[in-house]
Amino acid sequence: MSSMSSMNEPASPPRSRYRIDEKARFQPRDLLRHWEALLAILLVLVCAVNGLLLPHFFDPYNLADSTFNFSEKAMIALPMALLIICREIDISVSAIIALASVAMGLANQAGVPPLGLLLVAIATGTACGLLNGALVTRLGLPSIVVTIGSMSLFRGLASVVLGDQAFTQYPEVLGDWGQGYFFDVLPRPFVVWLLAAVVFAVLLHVTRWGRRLYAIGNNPVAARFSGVAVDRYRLALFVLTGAMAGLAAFFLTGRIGSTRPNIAMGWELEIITVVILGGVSIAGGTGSIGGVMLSVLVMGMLTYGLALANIPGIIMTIVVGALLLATIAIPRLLRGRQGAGR
Amino acid sequence: MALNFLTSLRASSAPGREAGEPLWQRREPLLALLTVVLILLVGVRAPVFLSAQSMDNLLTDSAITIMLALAQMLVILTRGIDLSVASNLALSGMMSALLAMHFPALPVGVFILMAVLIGLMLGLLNGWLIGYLELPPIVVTLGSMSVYRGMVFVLSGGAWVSSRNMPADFIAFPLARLGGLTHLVWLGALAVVAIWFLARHTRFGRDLYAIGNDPAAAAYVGIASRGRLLWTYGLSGAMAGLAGYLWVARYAVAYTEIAYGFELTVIAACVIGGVSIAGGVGQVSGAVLGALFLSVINNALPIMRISPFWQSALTGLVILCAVVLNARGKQGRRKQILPLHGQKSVITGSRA
Amino acid sequence: AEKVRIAMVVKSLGNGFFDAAHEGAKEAARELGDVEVIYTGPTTPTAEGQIEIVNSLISQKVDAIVISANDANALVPITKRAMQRGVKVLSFDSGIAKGGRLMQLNPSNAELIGLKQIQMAAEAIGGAGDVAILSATAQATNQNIWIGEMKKALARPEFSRMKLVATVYGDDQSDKSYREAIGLLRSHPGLKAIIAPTTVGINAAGKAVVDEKLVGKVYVTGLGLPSEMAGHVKSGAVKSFAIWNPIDLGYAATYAAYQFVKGKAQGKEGESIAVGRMGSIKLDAAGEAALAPPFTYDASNVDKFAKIF
Amino acid sequence: MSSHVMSIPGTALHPPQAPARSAMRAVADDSTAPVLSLSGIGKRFQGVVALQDVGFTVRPGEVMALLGENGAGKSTLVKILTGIHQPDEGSIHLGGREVRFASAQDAMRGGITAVHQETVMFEELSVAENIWIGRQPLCGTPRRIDWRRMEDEARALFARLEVDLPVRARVKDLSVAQRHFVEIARALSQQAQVVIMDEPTAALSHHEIGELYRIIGQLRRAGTAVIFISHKFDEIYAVADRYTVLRDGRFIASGELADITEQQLVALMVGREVGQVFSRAASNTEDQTAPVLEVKHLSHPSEFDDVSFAVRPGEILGFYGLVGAGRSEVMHALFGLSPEAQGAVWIDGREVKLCSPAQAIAHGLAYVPEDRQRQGALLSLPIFQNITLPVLPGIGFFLRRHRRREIDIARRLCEQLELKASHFHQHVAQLSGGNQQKVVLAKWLATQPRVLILDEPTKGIDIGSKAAVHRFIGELVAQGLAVILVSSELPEVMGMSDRIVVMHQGRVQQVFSRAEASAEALAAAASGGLHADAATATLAGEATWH
Ligand SMILES: Nc1ncnc2c1ncn2[C@@H]1O[C@H](COP(=O)(O)OP(=O)(O)OP(=O)(O)O)[C@@H](O)[C@H]1O
Ligand SMILES: Nc1ncnc2c1ncn2[C@@H]1O[C@H](COP(=O)(O)OP(=O)(O)OP(=O)(O)O)[C@@H](O)[C@H]1O
Ligand SMILES: [Mg+2]
Ligand SMILES: [Mg+2]
Repeated sequence: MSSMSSMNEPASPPRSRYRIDEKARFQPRDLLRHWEALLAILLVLVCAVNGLLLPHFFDPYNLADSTFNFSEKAMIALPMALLIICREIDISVSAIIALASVAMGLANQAGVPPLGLLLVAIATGTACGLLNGALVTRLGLPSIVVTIGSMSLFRGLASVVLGDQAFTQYPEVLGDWGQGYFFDVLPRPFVVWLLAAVVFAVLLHVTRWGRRLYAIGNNPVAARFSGVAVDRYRLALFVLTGAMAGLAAFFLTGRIGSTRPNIAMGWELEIITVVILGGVSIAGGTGSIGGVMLSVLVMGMLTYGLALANIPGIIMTIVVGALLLATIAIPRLLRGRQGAGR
Repeated sequence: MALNFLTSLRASSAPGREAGEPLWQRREPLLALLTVVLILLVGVRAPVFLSAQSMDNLLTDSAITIMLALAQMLVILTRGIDLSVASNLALSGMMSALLAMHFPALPVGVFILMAVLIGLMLGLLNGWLIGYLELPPIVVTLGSMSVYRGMVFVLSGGAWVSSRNMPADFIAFPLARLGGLTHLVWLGALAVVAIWFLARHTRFGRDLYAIGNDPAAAAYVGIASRGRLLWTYGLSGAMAGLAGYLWVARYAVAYTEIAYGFELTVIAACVIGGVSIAGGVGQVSGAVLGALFLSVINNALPIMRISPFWQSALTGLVILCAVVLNARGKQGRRKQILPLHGQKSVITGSRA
Repeated sequence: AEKVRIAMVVKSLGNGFFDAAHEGAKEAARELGDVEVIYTGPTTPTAEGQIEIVNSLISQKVDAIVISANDANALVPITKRAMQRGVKVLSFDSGIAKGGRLMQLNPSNAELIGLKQIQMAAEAIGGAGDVAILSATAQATNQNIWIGEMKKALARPEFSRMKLVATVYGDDQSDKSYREAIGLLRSHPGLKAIIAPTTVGINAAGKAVVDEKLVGKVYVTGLGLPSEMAGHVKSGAVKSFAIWNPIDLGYAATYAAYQFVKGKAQGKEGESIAVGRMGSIKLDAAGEAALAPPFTYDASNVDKFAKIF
Repeated sequence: MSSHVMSIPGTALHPPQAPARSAMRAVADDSTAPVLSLSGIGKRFQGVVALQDVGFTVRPGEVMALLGENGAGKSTLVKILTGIHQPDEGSIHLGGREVRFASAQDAMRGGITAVHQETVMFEELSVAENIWIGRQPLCGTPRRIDWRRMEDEARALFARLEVDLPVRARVKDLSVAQRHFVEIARALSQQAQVVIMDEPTAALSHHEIGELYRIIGQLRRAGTAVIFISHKFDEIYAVADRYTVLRDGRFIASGELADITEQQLVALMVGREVGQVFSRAASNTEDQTAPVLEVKHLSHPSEFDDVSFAVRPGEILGFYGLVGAGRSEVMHALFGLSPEAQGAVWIDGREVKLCSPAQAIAHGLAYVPEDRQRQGALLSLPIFQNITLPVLPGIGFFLRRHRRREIDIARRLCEQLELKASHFHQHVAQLSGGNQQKVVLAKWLATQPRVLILDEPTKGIDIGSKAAVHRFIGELVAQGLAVILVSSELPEVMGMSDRIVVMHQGRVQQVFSRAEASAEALAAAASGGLHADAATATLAGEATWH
């Protein structure tokens, strides 16, 4: 065998032969690589074009009013972003809204006060999320499969309770929350969403919980080997998503003042679309709350502008679908195909 | 000389192509059994469900779901998903209906061919984005789903094409009978055989399994994944196109919202049939049974006089149960290091 | 002068009935001269979609909204706000609950519609036998009202030999409606008629009856547009069906909205509002007015009307 | 047939005897025209230069060893030769003609095939299909796959390799070593002119490597050129004729192995002199020291049975066995990763429950897993985030405020391990295989464990770094750390361990002290027999208990 070490052992830890910088050297064009930057530009563009073409667009009251159209969806987009970052997905969110709203209606009939209704909605959402999460984590089922099933189940339960009836007669206060303002200018659901977004952003980008979410999305096995309680995080995210859907149900029910089993039909795909446009990769591990917020605003302003121009909703779906395809395809086309391979 | 590292190998040379677990532990026979039991249970409550006419109708009704589930299976095998099938169906169905409305004299074959071609084009667009631009399938098809659905509206101007506007033979074809069975059933059977052959006996099909198992490894062994993906989505599109014609003709009406949300039914059929969303695992028999299973439920619920308000909840419950059962079957199959109880260790030893 | 802008919000775009109503609205606008009609509606028939649209109409500061609601209650909060901002809100066809609109223009009297459908069914089956209802979604407001009226009508002595055996929902999807229709035919062998107060439903039921070779044994009737039903009348599955004139409905609703904008109508009980060529309509205690009884179509006249709507 | 193959695995000391080499060298004398020649090959990845002006030639029937440190560019070169990457510059000549490979298929058709560093396997497909995937034999009209012929040919291949594998088994049921042979069979099935093997021995145990040598011998006799990449010099000298050294993506030297010593080779690779591996003196802890970790009667329903052992502070406990002996499974159970496992774990004389990795970490355990890609690295996270992942609780809740500390932790460890990277925000995926392994190692050292479990820690690490890793482990042990070293490399286990546990089929076969351990004894125990020399016949951990 070969001889022993011919190097003299240094007393202090050896300096490496390689220097490792803390960060890549900053280059201004890196800024443009950020999805958020592109979204911000898009937002400005959308607003500018709308403002130029539509006389009523920049009316502050109108802008404030327009937020009611997307605030509830935006609330769910936040936890959905976390789920997708973790390589999971929840298709049942809109069905959870329906079930939570039905629970509110039942509670309302039983004379529960408004604050109680909020708690009932959130509790129902949490329970639904718990079921999803338990099926996904305990049985190791793919979340898309589980939530396709539970979507049917939740909405079905709502329809079992309600049949062809509707819950109405909600207290006045709910309406204030659903479509009222703070200080007569700030739409309440929007403000609540902003606050929630700040909390989520801190959670995801600043805390160690958030770091672990990225780790799980990146490589769940390695994360588990590194001491991250992967399943507990997954479960928590499903529960959180359910709870946020419950919260959204509270605002939506307040806004429309009634409950029917087909409430919020088809929202799940809009929410997922917004999250993906926000730069959250469906493959997990990347994305930011800032991106999701910007994408919510882009979509909100875009659809609002189209609605002001009285363009039929179905054309809007073409625009949104094409936007989704364009935003993911164009960067890839510009970069060329040289990034292919492994 | 044999190596003695074979000790951990348990699965060996079972008869049949897919060596492995015995028949009764496999998913497909279990699902077949479950479907039969379900049919019998429904029959107990509503004997009319077991009548020949009703069975015939069940088969006819499941044909479209089966065809789409098969194509979707191929897509899911590659770790993909095609959410745009229902929109594609609506668009190609509407276009063939519009064609039939404006040129009623053309033979039916032309309309069918047009529907298939239109579906193929739409599918190839997905395939190009997914295969050549390497974009995530769920995002691409989510986008194209909206675009295609919107196009139906734009092309038709939002108007219906109703039975009055369609030539008689256009409407008659799907339910016309050949040897006692409807054309729909024959087409479904043809699709089963064709996709079975494709998936089992062609390089194309086997490549899809390989891509789904490990896309990077597929590139390493020289599988042209891009082309394969392009044509897989193309096939899914063409199938949706065919289904589009059949749908429009069968129900004798075309409007913007036909088959709204049907993609989830198709995917659920695959999932119930044991096609793994993670790719690389799935059998034609599974997809067919999954689709049949859903069709049985959908057809049985109205006949059983169950309150319409319970239908969605029951469907959801059944899907969840099927999925949970599937998962339980999968657990417990891990590698085994210890010699199994009562079996002598299998050290093959070295040959001198 | 500034044009009066009246927005017509329908349940969903791509519905032949509302397209015809739009024609009526345009006719009214031409007649009035200084009216601009904005025709709009959501992609799918949901209340949330309509709420978004009303929201944007408020932003555009339109003068009046005439709306056919997907949900009688869900739209109340937003239309209330619209009225606070000075927009006149009227509902037509499918109404908004009182308080959410100034008036509701019923195409016809709900009671009449219910009765009419039962009468058509009775006529087709000779006055005796099992009937079933195939509706749209369980949430559709006016369908539910009509179903209620049909049940009341069936309680009348002259229909005592008819029995309602089931009410099912096809969700306005052709495949589900078809399957439900087949289910009805299977599980109720004695079924004589299917009443479908929705176009998709009556279409699917007609097709199911033809496919099951039950033409002449089971009759389909209900509400539908001539252009969409002509084929089924020809096949014999549908003997007669009814619908009011959507053009007149759109015309009257637009005309009434104009009167509200010009201050010539307030929406008080008993008030009479002039609606051009349709004469005048009278509001009842609930702020509702009805146009005319539904018109019946059968083999003799369907082809003529199929060209119109 | 091939009677020269050693008949009892593991009886020979490493390196296993290669089949008579001199006889074969005649095939590849200098006069033969090269089958493959490269010139001026360059490749860049987003600004990182992976290869620059690389050129060398390979002749038919010769085995060329491609050497270089981690990240030198070996695997990149392989990927260029097999059409997975396209070179930015330079040319490849195959059999005298210039070729350009647009895809892996092109390269295969051209006659180049490779066993890649990453396993290329389709778990759900059968063994036969894994070999023939994309090239299945066809028959009949319509053209369809000829399953029978495919399976027959696969059987024939395995017969030629003298390996016994059921061709219908699904690959997911195979062990790591078996998978490697499937890959080798795939490479051979293509009748290639050039076969490249990128660290093919990394997952093979001692005597399986012998099998591999025999296969390389067969290829050589058939006039196939083999490019052999390995970090183990014993293997290189046993199997290769010539060498080519890369350093930092550049061509450094090429020549006959017979003309160069190991020391000189290392110097070429590293650009300086390095220390040798396996240089640890036995620990000086007396047997009286209380063990820090005791494992008693650890069992698992299907993986292992009644495993007991103990480690003292300052001691290295080696685990040897054939691949698939269940060592990794034991470590998984110990680390709280398999809930089905039963048994008792004592730390510092107190029984503890280890139900999750987090608990294990909290009790001072650390586990460096063997499968870097799946279990170790988080490939698209930055380096520093990989390293601090298990120690986040110690850093703080709001991480943004503690970025400095995170970087400091990462920097300290990376410098000690000589990580080659450009900055800490770089994604781990951009590092070479060996450097990825270092990041994983750093991650676990960051937890400052008291018991460090290393599962094949130097798999794929180059010689210089291996020395660094071993020296580093030695230092840690000297400071009182207890180490469990699972390794399939006999020299590594023997050189580093104070005691060695040998496992066989999920059971502890025998425990050796450093003095007792000989290569023969270990190998014999690993394949299920008790060696006469270790006649104390201490069974299953009994000896471990004082
Ligand atoms: N896809 C890639 N993107 C960016 N850089 C890459 C990529 N692949 C390789 N590199 C870089 O190219 C260089 C050479 O890597 P390569 O994998 O060829 O090394 P190697 O010699 O095989 O090392 P090892 O012995 O550790 O396997 C490394 O610096 C690596 O960081
Ligand atoms: N049949 C198999 N299916 C899937 N993975 C396997 C299989 N056999 C082995 N492996 C993988 O190989 C690893 C090693 O196998 P195992 O734990 O059985 O043996 P070991 O004694 O740890 O072997 P070694 O450490 O030498 O690789 C396992 O952790 C597992 O990831
Ligand atoms: Mg390498
Ligand atoms: Mg191991």
